[in-house]
Amino acid sequence: MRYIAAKTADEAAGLLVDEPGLARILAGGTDLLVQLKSGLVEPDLVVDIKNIPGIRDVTPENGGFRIGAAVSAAELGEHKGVLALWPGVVEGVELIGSTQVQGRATMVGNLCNGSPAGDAVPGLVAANATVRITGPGGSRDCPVLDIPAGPGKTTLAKGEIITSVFLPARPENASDAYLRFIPRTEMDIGVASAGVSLELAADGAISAARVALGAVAPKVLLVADAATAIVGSKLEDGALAALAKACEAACNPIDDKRGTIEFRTRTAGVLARRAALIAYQRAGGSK
Amino acid sequence: MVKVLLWGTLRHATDGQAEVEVEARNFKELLDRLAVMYPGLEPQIRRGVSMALDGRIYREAWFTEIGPDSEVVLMPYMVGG
Amino acid sequence: MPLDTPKRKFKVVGTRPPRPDGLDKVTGRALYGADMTAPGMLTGRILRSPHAHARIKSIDTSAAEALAGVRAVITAADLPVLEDDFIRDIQDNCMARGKALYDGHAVAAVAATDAATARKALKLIKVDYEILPHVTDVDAAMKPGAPVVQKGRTLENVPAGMSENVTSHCEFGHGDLPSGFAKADKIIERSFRTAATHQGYIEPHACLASFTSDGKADLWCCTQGQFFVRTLCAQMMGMEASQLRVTSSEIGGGFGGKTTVFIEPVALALSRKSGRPVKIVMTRDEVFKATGPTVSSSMDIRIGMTRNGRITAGEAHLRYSGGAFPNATIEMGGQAAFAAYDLGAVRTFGWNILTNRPKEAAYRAPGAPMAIYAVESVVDELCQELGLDPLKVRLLNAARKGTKSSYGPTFDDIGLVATLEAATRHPHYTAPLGPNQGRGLSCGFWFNFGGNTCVSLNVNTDGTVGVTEGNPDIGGSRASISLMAAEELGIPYEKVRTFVADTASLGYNDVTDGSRVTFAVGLATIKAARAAIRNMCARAAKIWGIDEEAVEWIDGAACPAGPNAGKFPPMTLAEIAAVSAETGGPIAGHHEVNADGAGVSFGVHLVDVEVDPETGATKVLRYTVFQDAGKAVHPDYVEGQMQGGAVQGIGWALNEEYIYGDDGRLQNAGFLDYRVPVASDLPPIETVILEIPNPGHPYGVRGVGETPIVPPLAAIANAVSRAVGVRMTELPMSPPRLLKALLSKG
Amino acid sequence: MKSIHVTTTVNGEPAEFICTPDETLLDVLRNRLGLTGSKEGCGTGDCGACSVTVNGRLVCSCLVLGAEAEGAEITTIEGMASGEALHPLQRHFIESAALQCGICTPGILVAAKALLEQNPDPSDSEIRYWLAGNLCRCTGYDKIINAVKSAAAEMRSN
Repeated sequence: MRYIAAKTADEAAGLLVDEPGLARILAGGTDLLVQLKSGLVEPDLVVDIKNIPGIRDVTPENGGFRIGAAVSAAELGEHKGVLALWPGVVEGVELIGSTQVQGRATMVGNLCNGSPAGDAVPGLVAANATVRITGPGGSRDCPVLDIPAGPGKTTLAKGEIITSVFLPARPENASDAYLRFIPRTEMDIGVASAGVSLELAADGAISAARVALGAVAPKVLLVADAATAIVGSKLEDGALAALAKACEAACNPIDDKRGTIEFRTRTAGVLARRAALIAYQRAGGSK
Repeated sequence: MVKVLLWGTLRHATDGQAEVEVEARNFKELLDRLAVMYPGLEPQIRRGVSMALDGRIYREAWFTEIGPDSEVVLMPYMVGG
Repeated sequence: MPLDTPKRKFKVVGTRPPRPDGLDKVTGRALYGADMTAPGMLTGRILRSPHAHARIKSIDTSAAEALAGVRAVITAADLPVLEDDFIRDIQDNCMARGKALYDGHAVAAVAATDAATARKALKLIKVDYEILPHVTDVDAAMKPGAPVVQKGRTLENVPAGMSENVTSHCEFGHGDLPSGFAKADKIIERSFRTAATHQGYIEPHACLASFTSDGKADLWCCTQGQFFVRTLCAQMMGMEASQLRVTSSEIGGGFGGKTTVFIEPVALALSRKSGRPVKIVMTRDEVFKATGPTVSSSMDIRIGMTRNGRITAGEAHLRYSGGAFPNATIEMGGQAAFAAYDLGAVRTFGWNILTNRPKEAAYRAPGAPMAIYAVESVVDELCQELGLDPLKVRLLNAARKGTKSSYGPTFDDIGLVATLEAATRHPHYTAPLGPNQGRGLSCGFWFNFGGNTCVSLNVNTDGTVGVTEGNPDIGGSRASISLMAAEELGIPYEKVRTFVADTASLGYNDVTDGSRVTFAVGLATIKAARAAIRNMCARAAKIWGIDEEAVEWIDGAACPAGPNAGKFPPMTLAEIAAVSAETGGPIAGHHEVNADGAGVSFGVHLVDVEVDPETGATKVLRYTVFQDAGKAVHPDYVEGQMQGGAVQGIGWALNEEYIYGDDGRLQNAGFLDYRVPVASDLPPIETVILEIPNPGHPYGVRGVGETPIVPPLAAIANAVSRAVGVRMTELPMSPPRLLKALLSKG
Repeated sequence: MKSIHVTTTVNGEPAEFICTPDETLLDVLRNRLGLTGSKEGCGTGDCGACSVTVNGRLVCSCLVLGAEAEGAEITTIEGMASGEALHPLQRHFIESAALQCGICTPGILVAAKALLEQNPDPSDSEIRYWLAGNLCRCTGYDKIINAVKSAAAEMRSN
């Protein structure tokens, strides 16, 4: 195995393209080093992207924020601007691992690890965030939703690296929230999760919504029916029940050591309901 | 004579008796006599038995004296964590 | 005071001084198993079976041996075939012979110049397996026709016609069950299951072995018992015990799991073959796969009660599996199940069953927590059904002095009633509960043991004292032993330092188990101090020119005993020590004993929980532990045992379990999915220490380490069951399991 | 595997080492620099026994490559006391009996120090969540939380 700290994104992309063997990108390393330890992957090349200029910066852009791919969860959590604009995204990222893991783990790493249970991803999908990708063919932007391709897989081509995430501007009276279920209070992989982003009209009714679910299908789901269930409502009991039902209907989980199909399905609906209420309150809605 | 209380599993070796009488002044004599009187007990004695004497558990201690009025209970040899 | 009088008033025992190993442990200087190195050291690694059950047809190590940097490769063929079942099982668990009996069972090992080479070498070992059908569930393994894990291991006490996996049967109790049940107004019969759990010590097993060409060896390792390690390893190496010195490092947790060997014989064999020191450190994955979890269980309980709460009869059928090798844990479960109760009719029937899982190692009060969980759950349900206060019912039926115990002997002074009364008086018991909340309680019990113990106490010429003992310190025992030496000698705690000896420096000591160390090593320390005191009194008598009998020891000094002995100012320990060369040579005391009279221990735990009715998540809101310590020598570390044990029990009740796939492989061999409690899962654990002196110890000390893991399982299960209105009968009560029960309730 | 030469700062002092690309910072600290105070409990970031800070940020050293230490400032448990003088957390851990076997203690102390540097007056709950990545199997955490609180109180009053 070779270790190279790339100085530019283009250099990193070039190294990845040219590597005939197995190559891995190292940002926070909190997934990669676990895989190395277990012998699950034995890469020939590891490209550290943390020294690329700007890749650890958070920059305001068009009323939103561009967040470098190597910004750690702890650094993101300390950024007051992002926290105020997208609290649900930040709370998802802040749920990844322990305080120690927070010091290293990144949103983009969580996304590229390809786990359907990644805590950063549902919030990003609900936020309709995009990523910027540098690769052999130049630079392109892509919605977060389109990056995961199934457990452990992404749609990124060989040599492509994500350099940043863009969280867009949002109107007044809008907010988001993220909840996950784990057996303990910390240190677990989500058994089911939900990210909800809402915009409210002047009368307090929901004018737009995005509902994303994690750990209940091979990839994070964006559940259009769940959004439909609550648009136009003020989260009355009926709307919440319809939201939960739509979420349950969208679930396609597995039985495994962390949870059963039945448990994941039910819990996803419960979490979506609870997350919607939190987002609604954050957006200024009152019940 | 000393009355010795046996645990249930051992009764198959004593014709179903829960309590047997043995001539013994100490733990060693007691075990030796039991093995002679009830050969079916021998495998368990070999694997290990403890003795509770008037409520106090002895895991070994052959020469612990047994009085004629003592309460003697055989127990399996035990270990802790 | 005569030297054999029980002591009940103390000057230093019962205080809370800093522990002697504290500084090294807060600065990172303390040396644990993996911290030892030796010049020329090789790295050892172990190849493990990926199959739950497979015949090993052949092992080809030639490619590994040919790899540059590899200095030795061993398999079971490099170890002797042992006669004795007990030791052969331990050896076979360290290195499979003929068959791999569980996922993770060691099949070969290498020693190489570095870890990367060792890892590479493992991949070059070719093992030809014939995969066999496996069984990992205790009930499935008991069925006729189940895959047989090991043949020919059934004891004479098992009735004919059962599955060969059933290796032993036991029965305990007294009285007539049918007439007992006939007296009951209410009888409840229920079945329970508990999963295997791991001790979960944070330090993986580690050792460093160094064999020299003249057949001598040194072994450094993290263990609960260096002498037992020597006994086992010497036999497995075919060497005399005197030629093997075992030194225990600081130990990063054990809880029973480090009372045996796993990697030590392997490292010794590799060192002998390579001629170089060999270090083996387990990965966490190996710790879960190949070291001892506790038994898993399946149990049927039947208890009858009168409408005013008197238990009339209790019956338990316990089926335990401690993995692929026979063990006797079932016997302790069978004896402990009803120990808290004064019963006229009680019977427990136990079965041990082999499964394709790792060999059980002791875990804190082995065998007791699961049996008592099941019994205490049924008692709680009877209280609910009959509308009775669960504490009052425990008090009404509590074992006390003079009670014929459920396992035979009559109890002497015990503290169960005192702990129950303390719980009754505690504000926790009557605090209000909110919605979805429940309160549970449970009694707990452990036998406690004494055992083989040696202590050597040396009075230094500067007036300080060194105590050498043979039990690794897993919970602060050096502090409590120093306290007892200081108490007896009448000198300040700071003047005493306690050391843990290697196997060459003392006679045999049993392992640190059975909550024995503060009791047995304390007892031997007190006796050793008394021997030193006799010696010091004799020196003072000589100096004063009076009879030895005319000198007594008061507050750290020799004094003339009474006015007739003569008028001399007291001569302190330091003064006597300073002239020891002139008065007859060095002063020391020692004591060797196989200690008995440990004194059983009881505790009561009280817990409040809240269950999220939509997700089945349980939050522990409040937790109080009441326990009889006999005499709390260092109360901080008594509380520490009570708190730590309670939290291990909380983990066992709620989330910890060995999860097997259909392929018989362990699916959660890591701290990510083997979920031990983290700090944020827990409330403060309040402790109430009771002190009912143990008549078997000069200071009244009882072991305290194991009892606290016994009550939490039932206490939490009872609290959860009351919170959700469904009786939970399977551990852990993980959220999916609990939600399923909630949904089935409707 | 070609070795890498790394120049770094450990506990305020310049340090250099050679490591292979796949060695973790924990391996390097323990095996190359002789700093065995950081412990390996799991190697997967699940136990926190190997906690150190890298450029002031609390991390698991088992999840950092040694090569990443180039130019970084690393502090370990060995750098916590100032000469003879223990850090208040170290003192309170001894006084409050906040350790039993002690294997998790170095990691917990490093983590608790990082907490108090950013939050001098944490609540019980904040301490418990901050330390959730540091497993302790002996104590039940109770005395650890108390020791952190009493050390924080002493540090605030100075």
